[in-house]
Amino acid sequence: MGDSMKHDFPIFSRLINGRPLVYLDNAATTQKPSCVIDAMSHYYSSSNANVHRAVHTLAGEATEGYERCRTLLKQMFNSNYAVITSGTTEAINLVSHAWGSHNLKAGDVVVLTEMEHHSDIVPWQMLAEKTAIELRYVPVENGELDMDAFEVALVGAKLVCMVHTSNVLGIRNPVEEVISKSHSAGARVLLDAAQAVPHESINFHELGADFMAFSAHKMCGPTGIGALLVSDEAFSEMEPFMGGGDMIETVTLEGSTYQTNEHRFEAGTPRIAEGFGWAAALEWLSSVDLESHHERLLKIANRVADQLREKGMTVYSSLRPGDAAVVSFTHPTIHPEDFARLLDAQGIAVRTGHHCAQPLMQKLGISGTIRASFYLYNDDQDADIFLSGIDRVLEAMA
Amino acid sequence: MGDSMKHDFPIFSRLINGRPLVYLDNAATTQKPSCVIDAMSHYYSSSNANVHRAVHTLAGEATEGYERCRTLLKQMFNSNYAVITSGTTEAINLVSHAWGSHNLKAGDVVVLTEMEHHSDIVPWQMLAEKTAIELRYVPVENGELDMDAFEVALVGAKLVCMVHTSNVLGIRNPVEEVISKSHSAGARVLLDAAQAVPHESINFHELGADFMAFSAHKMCGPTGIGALLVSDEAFSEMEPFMGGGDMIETVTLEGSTYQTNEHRFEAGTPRIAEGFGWAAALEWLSSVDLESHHERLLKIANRVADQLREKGMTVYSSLRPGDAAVVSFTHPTIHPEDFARLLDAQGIAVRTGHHCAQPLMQKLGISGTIRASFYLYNDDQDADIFLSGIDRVLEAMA
Amino acid sequence: MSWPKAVQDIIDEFQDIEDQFERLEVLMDFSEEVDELPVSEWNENNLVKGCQSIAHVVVVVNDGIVHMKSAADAKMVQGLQGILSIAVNGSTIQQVLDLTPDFAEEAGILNSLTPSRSNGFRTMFDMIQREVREAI
Amino acid sequence: MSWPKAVQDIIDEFQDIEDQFERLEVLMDFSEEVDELPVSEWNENNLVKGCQSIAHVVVVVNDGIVHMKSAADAKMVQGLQGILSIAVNGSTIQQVLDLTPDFAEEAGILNSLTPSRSNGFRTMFDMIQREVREAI
Ligand SMILES: Cc1ncc(COP(=O)(O)O)c(C=O)c1O
Ligand SMILES: Cc1ncc(COP(=O)(O)O)c(C=O)c1O
Repeated sequence: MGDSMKHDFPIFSRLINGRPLVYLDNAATTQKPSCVIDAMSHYYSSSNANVHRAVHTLAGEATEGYERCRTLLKQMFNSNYAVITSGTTEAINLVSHAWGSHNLKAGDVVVLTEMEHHSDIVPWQMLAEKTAIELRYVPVENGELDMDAFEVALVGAKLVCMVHTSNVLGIRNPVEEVISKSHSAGARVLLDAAQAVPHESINFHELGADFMAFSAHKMCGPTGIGALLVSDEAFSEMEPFMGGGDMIETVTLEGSTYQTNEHRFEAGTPRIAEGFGWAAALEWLSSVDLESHHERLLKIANRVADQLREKGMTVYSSLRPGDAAVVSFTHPTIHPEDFARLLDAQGIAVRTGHHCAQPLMQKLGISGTIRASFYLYNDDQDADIFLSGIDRVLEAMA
Repeated sequence: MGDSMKHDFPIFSRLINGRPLVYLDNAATTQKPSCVIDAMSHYYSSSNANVHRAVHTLAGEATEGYERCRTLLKQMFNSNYAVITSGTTEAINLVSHAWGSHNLKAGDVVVLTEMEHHSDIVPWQMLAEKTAIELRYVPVENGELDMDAFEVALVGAKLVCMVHTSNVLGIRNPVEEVISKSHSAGARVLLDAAQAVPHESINFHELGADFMAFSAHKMCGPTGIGALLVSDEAFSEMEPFMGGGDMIETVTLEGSTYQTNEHRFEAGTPRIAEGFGWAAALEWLSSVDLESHHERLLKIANRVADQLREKGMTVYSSLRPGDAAVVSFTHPTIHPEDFARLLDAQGIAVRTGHHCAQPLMQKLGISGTIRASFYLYNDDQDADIFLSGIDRVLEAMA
Repeated sequence: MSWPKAVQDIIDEFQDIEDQFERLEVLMDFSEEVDELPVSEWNENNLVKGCQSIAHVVVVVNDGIVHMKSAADAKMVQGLQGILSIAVNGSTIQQVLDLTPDFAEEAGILNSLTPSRSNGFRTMFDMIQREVREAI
Repeated sequence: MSWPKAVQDIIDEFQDIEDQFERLEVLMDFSEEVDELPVSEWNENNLVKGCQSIAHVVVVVNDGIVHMKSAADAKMVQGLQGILSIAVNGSTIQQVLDLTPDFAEEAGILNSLTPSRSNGFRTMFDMIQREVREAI
């Protein structure tokens, strides 16, 4: 299954240190199918122009292709609003400025968790410095959110920001419960769905979150583009963030008025080629049965985790149904970077470090992990190569 | 000269309404040579990975290629700092947040001009709303900055923001004089160089500006990426803008510390493929004699402007030495959009409208212009086709 | 869908044109069909909203027969108004309500326009139907 | 540039290796050459800054002869320290000052490391030369 899919991804014809690439760094970024690469080349080779207010043919094609990306996002995720950003990080910063600055005041509470990615911590710390909001972190116990503590933290909160699926542990948080409790408590909910969207189909409107941020590059799309989905109510509470071309209605020396749709939050020439590429990725993903791949990959990840434990590793991922196929582990004595480098020498790409989640690392009492993360094109053979790669490392270091 | 160069740009094999493309919308965005398109495809096909903290081969290659773009920027423009942004607009917003918010207080004066692009107006209007700074606009008289008025406006100013070369008129402002007078008056200077950098070689350090913003897509590079060059002194006065991955040093629940180099201002996964593409564009541009092309294009633009005047058009560009080859004009009775659409029917791409400079339009007393802007690959034949295209429009509308 | 003859004639006329420039010329020729709304009657109510050009449309129903007056600053928008005039002038209320803006699509007129203008066409069409409906 | 024999031997040893895994194994083997700096002597002064691993380096000059002690939490960094130990231990001050870190480049060691580690190598090299210079 995975193997035939690899033919769609030109990078898998690449040799790394003489070996076929086994790419297990998918939580950092995914590989791109030919259709995505070609969509961008084709745009640059035949329709390149600046968008909007288009009076010539190329500009019309560019506008249509770019806006098609937005239309696909709205359709696939069932959202009335899809603001296009440069990625998850900018999307969360957009919320903190466009919504947070205008709806939160000194003393207001924002609930975060200990397993947030830095991109969902630092913007709130910055806002807290400016406006003296209070940040409360829901603790992680045994690799899971402490939901009792969440309910305590929720009291009086205006906003809950939570990673839907952890990039370190692969754990999927009980977002449905979080959203309904938060809404009952009168708090809006922002989901960091950077790792979720690649792995499960999400109906944003049904799920009921107010904001959902994700990046194209983690779902077979290009770098430099991502989105923020926004509920109708939350959208009406947002004020412009960055100013410039394309987001205005009128500009005079005395002041300006702004667009009322998503363009209000998209200043400057947009990510046009990236929009073409992402549209192609979204269509490609629609043709894939995410759910069955997800089950397959989770099975592989569980097998890998079991074997790693047998080989003496500590595995931090619990890999329960719904979790993403992310295996984070450490070896009692081998330095993660040595480990990863010896895997790389065998053509196997994994990541090491804090994975932009230092607070979680502090909670786990470690400085970092080795992380093997699986995606659609990975298969059992990749897992086998990875496991024998591990054996070779263990032998070499014995 | 221009014609042979067109072979490097695949889009010129495209037919528009059955005619070879004559692309004169370069001030909006330029076309891309094959080497740029290929650099990005090649990245996605063989080195795609997330950057920084790289422990595997692909991540190493991705990091090196992306950072090479920064190195090239620093070398080509002679700057110690090159912050990578999504474009000119984000670069200017970065200054308004990272420098403006921390160095300007109520009553402080920022000098702008009536010929600024919206991207260099709206961020300052937004900051003025938040912190009650005073904005002063230097008037435009006869298509030129009123330098006497500039000196008056400068009194007590903390920051001067000016378009280096106008996207509507092509006029190059006397930036050297502006910088030296501003510095004498104790004001920092931000140059919007979106239109300047494509047309002339700039030595940022020698020029002496504090900030300089520009976009890759206007200089044969990809969409979604741009830069802010910063002087050493100004850099030391900037505080982080957006928060997230890659810009931090340490994150704890209590607070975070930030990187000290440009990464401090680059939150989240950067524009990796775009960095590869822009690096290729910068190298390609280095192989071109900008100055002699510039003279050639200005000559063409002057010939076009003269002919347009003869044909009854009002031309707003003065096209003096140093100006960019941008010809903005109107016809006494034909609606600009009708005009442009009839040119498009002949394969000729121009832009109409306010060109994101509504205050300048108000000053000129018009709602918009038709703009033909020339770039490296344009040649005399393009001008001839454009001029006979104009004749055909005039006949049809007679 | 089968169209009223006047509309079908317009479709036929455009469908034969290969060259885009000619198509735009023919479109502009239709501006002659406009019964011009004098500037003195332009107001916020009859302004076509969201159109980048200035355009005004007024519909009068007399004895159940529809008649439209209009004006625009751009010749191509006047052409669109001329086409609409042919399509609705002299028709009954029901005939106008039975129309859809798809005929312009079928004729290939909208493709040759900018998005803001093809939106403008739809907006004018909707204005006409709304006013006719109100006249019932 | 011609290198001292001990350094040339290292270059030769690495240059023959085709396989990246083997190269890393050989690098780690050099960790045995390290004269270990006991944890009790680790301090801010002898910490290698900017290295993502924990690494410490101390240089002692006795009768004009250089000797280095070091420690690191990662085996490959220990290997780099072992190589540096071979390059400097028993050398004169002048011999150490004449060295450049390019020999590691020439051996192809740095290419096989992550950027932060090859930076770490250069940092350690610079620390050694600085301390030796101070000992003059
Ligand atoms: C003078 C000037 N400033 C700023 C901009 C904005 O650049 P971007 O849209 O790439 O952010 C442009 C281009 O549209 C421009 O011409
Ligand atoms: C859970 C999570 N949140 C946020 C991010 C940040 O995404 P980006 O770097 O694309 O902005 C990532 C990826 O690094 C992530 O895994």
